[in-house]
Amino acid sequence: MKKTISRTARQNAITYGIVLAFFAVMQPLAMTGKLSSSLSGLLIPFCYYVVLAVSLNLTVGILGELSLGHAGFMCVGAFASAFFSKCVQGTITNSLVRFLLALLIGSAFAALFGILIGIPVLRLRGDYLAIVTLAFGEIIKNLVNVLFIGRDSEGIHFSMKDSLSLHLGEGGEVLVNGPQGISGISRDSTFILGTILVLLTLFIVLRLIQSRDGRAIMAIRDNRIAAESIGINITKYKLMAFTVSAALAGAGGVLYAHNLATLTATSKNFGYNMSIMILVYVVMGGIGNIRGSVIAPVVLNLVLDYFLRKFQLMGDSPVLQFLSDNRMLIYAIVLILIMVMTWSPKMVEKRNALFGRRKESKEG
Amino acid sequence: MNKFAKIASCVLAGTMVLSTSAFAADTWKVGGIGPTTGGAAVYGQAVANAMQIAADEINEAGGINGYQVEINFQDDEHDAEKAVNAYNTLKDWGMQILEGTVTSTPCIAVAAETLNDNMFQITPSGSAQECAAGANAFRVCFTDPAQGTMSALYIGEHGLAEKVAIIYNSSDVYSTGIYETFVTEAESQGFEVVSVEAFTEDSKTDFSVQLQKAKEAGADLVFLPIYYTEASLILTQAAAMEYAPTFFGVDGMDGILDVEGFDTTLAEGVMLLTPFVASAEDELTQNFVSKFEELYGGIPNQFAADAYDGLYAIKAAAEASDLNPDMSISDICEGLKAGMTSITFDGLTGAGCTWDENGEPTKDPKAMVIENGVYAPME
Amino acid sequence: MTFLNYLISGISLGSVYAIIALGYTMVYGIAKMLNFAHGDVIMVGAYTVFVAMSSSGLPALPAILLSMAVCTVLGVVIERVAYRPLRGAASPLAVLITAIGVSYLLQNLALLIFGSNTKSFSTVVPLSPLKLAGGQITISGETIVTILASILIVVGLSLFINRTKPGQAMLAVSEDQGAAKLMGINVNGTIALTFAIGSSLAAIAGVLLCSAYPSLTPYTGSMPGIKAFVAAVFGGIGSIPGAMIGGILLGIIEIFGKAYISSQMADAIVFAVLIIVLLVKPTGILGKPIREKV
Amino acid sequence: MAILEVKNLGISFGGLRAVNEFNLTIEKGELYGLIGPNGAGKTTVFNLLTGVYRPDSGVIFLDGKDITGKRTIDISKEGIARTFQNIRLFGKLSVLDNVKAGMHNHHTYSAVAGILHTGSWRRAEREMDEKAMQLLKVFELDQEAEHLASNLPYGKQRKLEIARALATDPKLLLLDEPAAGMNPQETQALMDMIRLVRDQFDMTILLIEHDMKLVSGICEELTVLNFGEVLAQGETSTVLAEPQVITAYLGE
Repeated sequence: MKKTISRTARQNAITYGIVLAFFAVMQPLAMTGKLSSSLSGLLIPFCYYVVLAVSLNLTVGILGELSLGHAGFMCVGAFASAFFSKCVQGTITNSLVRFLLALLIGSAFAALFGILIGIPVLRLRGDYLAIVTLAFGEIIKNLVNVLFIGRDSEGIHFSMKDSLSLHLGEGGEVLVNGPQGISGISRDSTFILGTILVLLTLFIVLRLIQSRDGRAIMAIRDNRIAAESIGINITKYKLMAFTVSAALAGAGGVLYAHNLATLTATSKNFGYNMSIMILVYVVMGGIGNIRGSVIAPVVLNLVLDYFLRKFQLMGDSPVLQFLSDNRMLIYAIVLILIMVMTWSPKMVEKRNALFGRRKESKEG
Repeated sequence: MNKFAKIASCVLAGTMVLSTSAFAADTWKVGGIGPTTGGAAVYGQAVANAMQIAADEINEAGGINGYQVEINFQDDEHDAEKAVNAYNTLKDWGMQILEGTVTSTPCIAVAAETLNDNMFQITPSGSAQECAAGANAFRVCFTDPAQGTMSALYIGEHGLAEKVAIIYNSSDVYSTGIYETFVTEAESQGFEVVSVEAFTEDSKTDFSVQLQKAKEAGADLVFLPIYYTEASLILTQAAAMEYAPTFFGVDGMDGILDVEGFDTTLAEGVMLLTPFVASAEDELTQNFVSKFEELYGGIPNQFAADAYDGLYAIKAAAEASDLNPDMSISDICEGLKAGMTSITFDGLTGAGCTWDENGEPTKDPKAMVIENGVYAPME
Repeated sequence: MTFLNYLISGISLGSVYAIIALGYTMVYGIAKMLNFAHGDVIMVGAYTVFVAMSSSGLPALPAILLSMAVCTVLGVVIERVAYRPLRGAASPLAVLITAIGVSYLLQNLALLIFGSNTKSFSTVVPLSPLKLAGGQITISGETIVTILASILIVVGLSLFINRTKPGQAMLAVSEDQGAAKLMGINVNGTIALTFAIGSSLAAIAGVLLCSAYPSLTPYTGSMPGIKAFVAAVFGGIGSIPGAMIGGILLGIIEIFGKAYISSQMADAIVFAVLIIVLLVKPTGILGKPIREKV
Repeated sequence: MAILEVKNLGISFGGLRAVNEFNLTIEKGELYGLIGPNGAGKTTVFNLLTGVYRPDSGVIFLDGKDITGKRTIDISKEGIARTFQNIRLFGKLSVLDNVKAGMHNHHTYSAVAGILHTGSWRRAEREMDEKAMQLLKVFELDQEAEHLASNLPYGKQRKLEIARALATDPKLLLLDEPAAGMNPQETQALMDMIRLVRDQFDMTILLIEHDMKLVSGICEELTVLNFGEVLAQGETSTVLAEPQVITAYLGE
């Protein structure tokens, strides 16, 4: 049994090590300006995509429930925290303090929504749960788009129609402006904070998995009926996993919101498209494989937003030009190819024959 | 998993190599950003194509101050994060001047970056107020508030209607912006807004409810501060329910006549305020439209015209301040800022256009009415 | 009168959702996979008809038949290349992600081939609108045809599945792929046939969608696809009459939500109703209750 | 005093009376058998006892306490553990973790303690590890402690399921056809093991079985069910000699 503990500890250390090594390479390069703009611009996105993928893996891989509304929690975290930051921009001037408070608020709101959604919804199973989470994500997005909040000397005004209905007085300011969202957010996210958030997420998720609660969650995943028979409270642990996952997604949203000057909710960034994108990271990295969820978002974003953009600059060849011009098309093909190569039973068989069957024992 | 990690490390190693790209400063490097994929692709592609046309023309005529212009257009999928990625890629390419982005939200995000870098930015069509907030940022198109106000003024002054209904896209920045200022201005005009209905990006196929409400409220004019794609559906559905008010659009309505397969008789009598008319007889427009048709097929829309003008405005400003591409990005920016506010520019989207220090253009929109399938100026 | 008009609008919109949902639910019911690319097959079907009619000048009927053929082939090819290799994969999510990849692929191929310009689709329905109550209520020809087509498809599919040998094979495959194989059923063939039929239905749905709402872009299929998926779940996914009922209900809810609550919040209303329905009836309106044997 | 006392238990599914007027008394330390032809309602009785189904009528007392109508997890806490006819393990968890999951309600610490690795976490995990390894040794599974449960051979999976049930520290252990799918040698070994469990853990066991040899070999008392009704009840040898029992079995 000592061996078990040391083995998982070693595996986890490798995961943390990958993150730290990446940070150790990138941060000095970025600080000294040796890193290309496009790559340094991707560093913070890497962080929030990893946080989102790892947190979704908790729901999909560890709890074993398909959620298509993960971006909804991200959206809640992003808007709650950005609204907070916008409000206190004048009063709290230390960006680190402001960011940490925003992080707490964003995660707390997302967790709250996780509980509110989770209680009724987690009774559903399989694809029905998936569709309800998707519906929830769309509701959040829609509501954020009709949310108008303004502030003037009389205090905070609120409307679900348009900014005119806020009836702001002289010198009033619209803080949340419907589809235009929140703009002028202080850009408090940094790669260091992002990396710390990634490590924190990994810490929480990996340790949770190895605890009594994690065992209960995975027991429910593997066999709900048996889990119940040994006295595991299904609802409680489903809700726990779902809420932690939501809170971490909210934290990812906070990082997202404070990385750009403007925050809006579109189907691209907070709709089902994003939820599906995060799911792609999870499945590609390996369902239940936390380290995979750290690596997959980085690789896929590099392909889509770095290499495919850069091809065009590498030479005048029409092939490179075509690849760059049609990056979404190429990306789609890459996605299908990777999926078929890594998941098809035939390919898995071939790979096992080639590399021996070590994969089997490494799982879990 | 190990294999994955190995591939990943190779990928990263490759990245480092790519990041060191030197560039020679014997050409102007103008970057463009806009959606060339996704639901808004039609606007981004129009801009990309028009920029290319303008650049080719400029180069043929000897470039800007004797230097050739190079264009690099990056996709932003109509998303703020992707737009910043695109911007950073362009910086690596050696971009000195940015013409972009095409849509408002990404534009606001990128504007924060260009302000930081003091990179000159001119957006062809980013119409939200904040798009040109920085001193380094200019725009070719009207702002949303300007369009809303002008439309209400025009309707009021010309007594076009007594009861007005509005159908707008509540999930779109552009549409909401125009709608709100329209309503504000309408209060001081001689007409009444009787019905305001919205639609969203996720439910923009059926407009029967919105039209039904406008009809019941007795609206004799329906204001459509939206793009032509949805407008064409609204016109079709209004015809089907035999509701025939005056439809009044803004610059986003331009392009409706060129929707392939659209029954243009449905658009008969539609009014719109637009600075660009593809069927205009002047040589500039004719030349641009015919080139666009030849190279890319289809009639260029408002966005294309704005983009074409944008590059020519850059040229005019650079020539006014006598800039060359050897200068630093920041110097180019300062020079262009000075140049932009000094020039008077004749383009596709208006003659005698000037820019103030806030980067806002001053030009007159043309009020058009569709008659016999073509635009006719209104008076 | 207004209420009736809204109801008819709801049914019109719903009938379009219904006809898309039928293909969705059939593929789900038998192959047990959420085919996220279904909406994009619809788009391909619509483009085929558009090109056939406007460029090649074909009349409507041959154009539709051509489009059905194209989509059938496309469906079978997608199944063979992207989905079949993942049958029996360690997780059913693998094929879901591939379906998303196929969806992106079809959208971007269409973007490359047809460009991003909106095409206005001219209707293929020669019927003139039905006017009732002295012209106060209008039912469009497209709605009538779409509803009739949906009913025909429901009846036809039900007959096919219950009365024919390949249909029975589908049923067997849907119950238990392993057992079906042992019974000598060609599982791969049966699923390919399912995709063929599902995709040809998608072609019809595409044509009717674009006839009723004549605006065609590479992304036309995506949102109606999601909505139809919601409709299929509403009705009880896997149930063929359920898809039809779910689709029409969804349309009515969407229109009523817009008309009587808020046009800004139409999406939120639709999805909120879906959640409530599923909480009350966790497998949809006509879905079979799942009973786990202990 | 009886560990389990069931009176007049009954349930119907859509008009069909699956179990009717079922009475049962099991004394502490007893090895009790529940037999009957397919569809007689044996597993339904288990499901009623463990709270999977709520009975329409009757009462269940465990160690003198009324547990009728309680939820499955509460019944587990009260002290009934079970195995399943079709093995239900946590396939992707290790053998050790399967057993530790069984101790879920006996060694507790908060989620925060689990994440921060506080003293209470350390203590509880160490105790769990020790106890679980002891249990695994009894079932000769200690060598496979790190294997994934789904990778075990069939016979060992059956054993693991029993070990997991015992880890909940029950007063009464329900075994649902433990010998299903086993050959005579394996069945013999299983019989020895069940006896061992009873003796070593001082356990009361109620088992469902088809295999007559196993039943007559180890059960002290029997209840025979047929069509949801008790056909016969009493000492094993007496019950098996009753003519209606023989008919029910031969008629199958």
